Amino acid sequence: MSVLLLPILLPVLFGIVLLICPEKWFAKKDTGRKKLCILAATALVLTGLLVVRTLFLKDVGEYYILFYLTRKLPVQFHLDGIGKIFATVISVVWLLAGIFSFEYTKHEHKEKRYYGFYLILYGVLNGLCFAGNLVTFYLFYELMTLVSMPLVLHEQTREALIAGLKYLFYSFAGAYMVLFGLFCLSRFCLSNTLTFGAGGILDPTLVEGHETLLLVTAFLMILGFGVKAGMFPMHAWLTAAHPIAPAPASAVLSGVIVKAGVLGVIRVVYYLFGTQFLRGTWVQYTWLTLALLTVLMGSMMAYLEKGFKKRLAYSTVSQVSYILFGLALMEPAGFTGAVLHSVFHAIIKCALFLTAGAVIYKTGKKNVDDYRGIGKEMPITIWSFTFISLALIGIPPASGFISKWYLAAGALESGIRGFAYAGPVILLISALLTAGYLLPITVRGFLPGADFDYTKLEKKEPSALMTVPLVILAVLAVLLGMFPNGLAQMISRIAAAVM
Amino acid sequence: MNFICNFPCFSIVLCIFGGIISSALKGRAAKYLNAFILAVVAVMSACVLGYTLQTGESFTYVMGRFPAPWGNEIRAGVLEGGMALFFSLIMILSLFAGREKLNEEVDPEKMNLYFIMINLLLSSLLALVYTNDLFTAYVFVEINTISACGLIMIRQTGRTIEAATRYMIMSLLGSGMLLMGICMLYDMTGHLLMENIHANVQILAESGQYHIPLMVTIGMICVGLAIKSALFPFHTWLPDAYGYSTVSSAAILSSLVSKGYIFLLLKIIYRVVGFDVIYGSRVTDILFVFGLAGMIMGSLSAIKENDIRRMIAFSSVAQIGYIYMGFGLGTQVAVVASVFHILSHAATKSLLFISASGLVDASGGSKKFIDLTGSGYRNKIAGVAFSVGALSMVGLPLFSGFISKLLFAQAAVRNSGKMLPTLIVLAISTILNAIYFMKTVIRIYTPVESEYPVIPVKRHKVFGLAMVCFIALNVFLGLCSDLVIRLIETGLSMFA
Amino acid sequence: MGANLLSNYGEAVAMILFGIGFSNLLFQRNLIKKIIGMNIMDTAIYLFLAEKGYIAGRIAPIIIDGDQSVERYINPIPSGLVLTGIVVSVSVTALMLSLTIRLYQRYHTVDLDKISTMLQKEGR
Amino acid sequence: MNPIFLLVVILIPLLGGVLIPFLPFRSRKQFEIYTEVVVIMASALVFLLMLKRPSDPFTLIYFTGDLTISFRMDGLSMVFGGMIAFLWPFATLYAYEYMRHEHNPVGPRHERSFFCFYTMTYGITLGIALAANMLTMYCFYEMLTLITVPLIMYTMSREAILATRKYMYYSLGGAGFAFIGLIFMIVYGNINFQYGGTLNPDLIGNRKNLLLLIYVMAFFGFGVKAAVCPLNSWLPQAGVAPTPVTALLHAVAVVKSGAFAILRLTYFCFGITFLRGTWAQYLVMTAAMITIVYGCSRAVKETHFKRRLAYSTISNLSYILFGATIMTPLGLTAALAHMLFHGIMKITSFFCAGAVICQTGRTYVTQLDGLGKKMPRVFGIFALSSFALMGVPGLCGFISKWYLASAAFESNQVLACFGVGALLISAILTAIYMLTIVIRAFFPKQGFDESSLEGIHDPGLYMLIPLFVFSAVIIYFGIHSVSLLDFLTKVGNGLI
Repeated sequence: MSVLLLPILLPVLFGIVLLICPEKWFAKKDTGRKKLCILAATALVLTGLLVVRTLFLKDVGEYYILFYLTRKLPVQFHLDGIGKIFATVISVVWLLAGIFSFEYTKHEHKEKRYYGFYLILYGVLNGLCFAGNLVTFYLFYELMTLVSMPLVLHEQTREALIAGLKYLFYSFAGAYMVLFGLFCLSRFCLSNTLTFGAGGILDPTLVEGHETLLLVTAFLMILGFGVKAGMFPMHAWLTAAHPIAPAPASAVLSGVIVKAGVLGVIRVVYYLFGTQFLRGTWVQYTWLTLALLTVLMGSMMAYLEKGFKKRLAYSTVSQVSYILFGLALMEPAGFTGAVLHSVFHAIIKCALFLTAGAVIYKTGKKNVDDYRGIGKEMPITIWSFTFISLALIGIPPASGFISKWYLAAGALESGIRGFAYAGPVILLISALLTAGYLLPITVRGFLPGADFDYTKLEKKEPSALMTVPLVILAVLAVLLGMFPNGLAQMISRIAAAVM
Repeated sequence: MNFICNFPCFSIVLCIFGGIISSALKGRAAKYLNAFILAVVAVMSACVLGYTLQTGESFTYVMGRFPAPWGNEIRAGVLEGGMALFFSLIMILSLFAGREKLNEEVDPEKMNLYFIMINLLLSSLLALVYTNDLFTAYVFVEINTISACGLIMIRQTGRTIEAATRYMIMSLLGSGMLLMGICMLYDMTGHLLMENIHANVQILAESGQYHIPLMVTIGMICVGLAIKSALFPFHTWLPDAYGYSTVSSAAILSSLVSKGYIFLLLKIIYRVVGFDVIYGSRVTDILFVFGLAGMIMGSLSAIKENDIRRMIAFSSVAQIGYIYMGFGLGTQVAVVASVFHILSHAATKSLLFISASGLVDASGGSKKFIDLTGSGYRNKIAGVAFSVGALSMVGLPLFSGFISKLLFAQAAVRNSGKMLPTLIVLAISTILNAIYFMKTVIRIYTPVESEYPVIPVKRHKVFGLAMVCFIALNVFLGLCSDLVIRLIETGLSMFA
Repeated sequence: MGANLLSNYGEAVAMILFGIGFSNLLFQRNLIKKIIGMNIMDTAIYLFLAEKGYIAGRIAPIIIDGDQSVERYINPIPSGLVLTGIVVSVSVTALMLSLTIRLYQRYHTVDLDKISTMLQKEGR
Repeated sequence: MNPIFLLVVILIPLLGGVLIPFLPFRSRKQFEIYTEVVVIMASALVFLLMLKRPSDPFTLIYFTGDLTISFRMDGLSMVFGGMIAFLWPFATLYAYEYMRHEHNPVGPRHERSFFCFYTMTYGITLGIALAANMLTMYCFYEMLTLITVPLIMYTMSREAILATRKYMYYSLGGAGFAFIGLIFMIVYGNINFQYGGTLNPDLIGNRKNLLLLIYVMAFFGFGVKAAVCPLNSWLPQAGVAPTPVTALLHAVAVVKSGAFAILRLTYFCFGITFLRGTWAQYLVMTAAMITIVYGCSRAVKETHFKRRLAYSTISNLSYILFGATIMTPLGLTAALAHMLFHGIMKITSFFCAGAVICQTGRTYVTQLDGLGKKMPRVFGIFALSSFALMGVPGLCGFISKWYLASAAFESNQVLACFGVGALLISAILTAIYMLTIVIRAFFPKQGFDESSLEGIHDPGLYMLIPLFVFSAVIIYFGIHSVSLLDFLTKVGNGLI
């Protein structure tokens, strides 16, 4: 029990402490900040260790029931492969982004609040990974929305507030679609505690005669979680909310929070409804269509977008829909690809945003066109950026390649008329677009062109607190691509279990 | 022949002589004489009530030595006794409450005239209640009219005289029709005593001859009495008559005079024409429709009214509509409801008029709403009394109004044909009542910023006492309705 | 029907008179005319009663040389009613007239509607 | 316990309240202590009664026939009465501090009279809760309307008076239609509440549609107090009343008694077996759903703090009605659950609004920027209550939503599933209109000057204690509602 509860409660506790303890503790010019950072860092590291510890436990069969909401609704936790994977990725990203932000938030206001919510959010996300049934998942999902909101509107400028509200209302709209499913499913499941069970827990006898209702429900739930995952048509909040947040925050938002949506979809499709109920229904086709649409649209928008962070946000939209596409295929390979991609994308996108953060932090330039010769100014940053972009585009041997390979394979295996071929093609196109909107930055960064005067360049390399996380992430992005087997096998085992 | 059997006759005669004597007396003396007479009458009626209750059957009293079918008879049952008692009580209370006010409004040397009128009015009411002879009824109807006219015009202002004139004209129309009807009945049956007419009418109804004349007669009588008791389309005289006469007059007129006619109509329905015959004819549907119309129109014009007394007057148009609606429903239950409403309305309406006058005095004699603002604080007892009356009118539980509403509605539901219209109109008129009465209540309890020039309310004790009695009566009718209703039922059973 | 009418022409006339009087009392705006209408109405009723009470070929119900046989006299009750009615109507007429006089003294007209409008102007 | 206590528990606050203006209090303290003691005594007695329930009813008055004023304590009464009894002492405590700041037009005694009526309302509401038959409930229902009138127009401002009038007309009018229902129950069944309905099948015959029509009438009649569309415009307007009134009466006592009456009407008079699957059910259910969405959308548009909450009350009340109109035992359970939980949540948020008003005098949402820093406790609790209203799991709002939805799905009616949709739409709207406030309070726009908020701080203990207690309750029932819900399920199945 404690194994699962500690990683949830510990950061939440730290965060609350941070929030309620009076300002003046950290008022002093630099020692105050130091105290704050140290506190946050310890929390992050401790929790990280706790999470990593769960990796070495074998999947626990039984469910830890915390308490009962109603007689039928326990709040319960359990540990399974998916949970482990996501938890680990989250911890890594969180730790690194945290370290990055120690430097970054120097010129931010209300740091105490920032770190407080940052930590609480971390705990909530762990809860999301370890949730044992839909209700628990939903509980943490709502909490996540509420807690991440302060990070979005941290700047408290007008557009920040608006973006925050937009984020909030989109997410709640999605959440309530999920809630509808929650209400509805509780009637049609084997054990109406809505406990996740690999391969679905629908009770065929009860389902008899209510297929339409259930399909509608399934669609609503997918759409609902799709909101967080920025799936078309509910993606508008993402491109508004992610760029506006402080860079580290947007890094975790874009890298991890969206994955919460993905996790939700996985839980719903593979652990509640079960693929055999959904496969071949209009739900699957609509879902595939939406996913592909989003992939294409996202990357195109990113290609057209000039603002750096905004471009990254659009790329998130498209990339996450790769994952959704993979999940929608309902094929082992597709599943594997999807999960792999969500891992890689988490790392990659986090790194990209951190880069953006670093650049903005140092130069203050937000627009891509101003990045000529920036590579000369901050070489380490831009080099890591380059590697990461390669990974995202999917140039072998970097990580993106692996996941996309699986995805394409899955699409071909699935043999769904139309999508089997349309899928890979679209993936390819969007990969090219990805290259189109990422590489120019590097190219212009290092090769500003003949008419560029190198005289007014000066070293702007940020401090180790910023570069180290970047480099680590870059290395990870590449290494995971070179040695993906362990992870891939683990995931395919899960895939076999759920299908 | 028990001695009590003489009481009805005694009370009538007593009142008449009281009237005659007080013509020779000074104002105060007349007042005391009148009070005494009222008290005696009340006691007598109480005795009659008790006696009939005890024996369990009604008795007839032959005037002179001529037996039926020639003689003139008086008949008393539970209902008659009860009515007589109730009327005299209301009259005592109204006069008691309005006494001081009277001294202001009526000049002293005319005071005794006022009490002549009162006595005659009472006598005629008693006669209407007790008599068993149609033509006597007619005569006393006229006496009633005349004395009521006197009560209206006692203040001698232009308004009152005009009102009196209008009143006279309308009621003369009514009594003309009534007289015609009586004569035709006499023509068809050859009798004037109620039982005999009843018997013959039954025969006629069974044999089916003289059908049309019979219907015409019934119609004439009903409409005539309806006019005299201000049923909706014939109510034009009412607001002025009630609105401008002295407070006691208004209270008495609104609560008693019209009720006397209604009671006569009741007797005619039951004891002359016969329940089945009258409801066999569709005449009562006219009453029903007019009643419903009255319930709505009366309230509407009350809402438009800007003068508290006239507003209350209009509301009694609506209430009379209720009563006729009950008659029109044409079931035993409905009639019981109507009779009960006669009582409750009498109690409530006089309460309202008198308390309103109290409020008006506390507001410098102006009857406009705008001036009444906050008068509830200046004359507390009147404010409370008015609120009670208003709530009872709106039909709030624990007050008499609620019970009659309840009875009406139950009766309506039992009569499937007229159910929905009745219920809808009941609900609507409840809302309308609420609108204008509650508006007034809020108004009188709204504090005024500019401190009002409060007139010292001198007649507080008497007034307050009367008010308390009225409230008590109202609540009694509201709570112990079961008793009252059983009385009414037994009385009606004695009728048939 | 026609025969009926002829045989009961008295009642017919009474009814017509009643109608006339009634409508006068109702529709005349002049108070005096109203009063006249009222009297016509009452008279019609007396006529009706008398007609009812009269039996052809008999004498008024006043006992002459001790002959008390019913066949000789007409029905006395309607006559009694008529007398009573006359009394009532006289008193009512008197009252109405007095009211009219008072109104005339105040407003110098006997038109009821005019009087009402004046009162409206007075606003009391 | 002896049934007489059922009467006693109603009389304690009634008499205690009536005495307040007459007792000679030397200091405000004494007066506060006195009132609090009265209220707490009553509440304690209620809880005692709930523990040791008198099995047989207590009859106070016999009206005509079998109509009685009588009290009984069954499951439903326990739920409603228990809620009232729990909330009232805290609300009174809160009112002490609030009323100090409230503008008082008349004088110190005016405040006394406020508490007098406030306490009496408690008794009346208990009367509604403990009523054993429809007549009793109707009586207390009407009284509730009147007794709350002085509370609403406490400030005596023009708009207050207008609001009061509107409230009164709406309620009395609604009662007029409910009255029709009452009559029909008298005639076609009996009025004593009994789970499963008391209609007499052989009386119904071919009148089924008529009775359904009457049910709809009565539903909307009572629905006026429960603010069902389209009869709800009085509720936001009545927000001019002092916050203790708006919070306790217009979020809990009054409006809930409307909902309570509808529950009684549906489950205990007409009976779900008679109503289920008829057009009447679909009609009322649709009305409830429309109201749910309507209220929320109006709340989003509204910028006046209390009025916004009032609109949200409107929609939440219709959650209860929706549960009621599902017409299954589970539906009743859900309705009761939401009745309790919404009571707590809404009174909490209203109290927060009141605290803001009396600390800062700000009444519009747009004026709340940055107050979260100055009044952290109040706004923290407000945030909590808004999360609860949105239905975040782990807070009590979620539980009742869950039950409503599962009841809807159990009932196998398509319309009910759409109802769930309506619930969720209103949930998102709730998120919008509540969280905008929270965000404003905690995250003011950049460059917002704190200096304008100098000297603003959290209110005193009188206000904070209730807030803390309520928020504790919200959380407690959010995470541990099993035992309570078991009880409610028993009630819903008519086992208690």
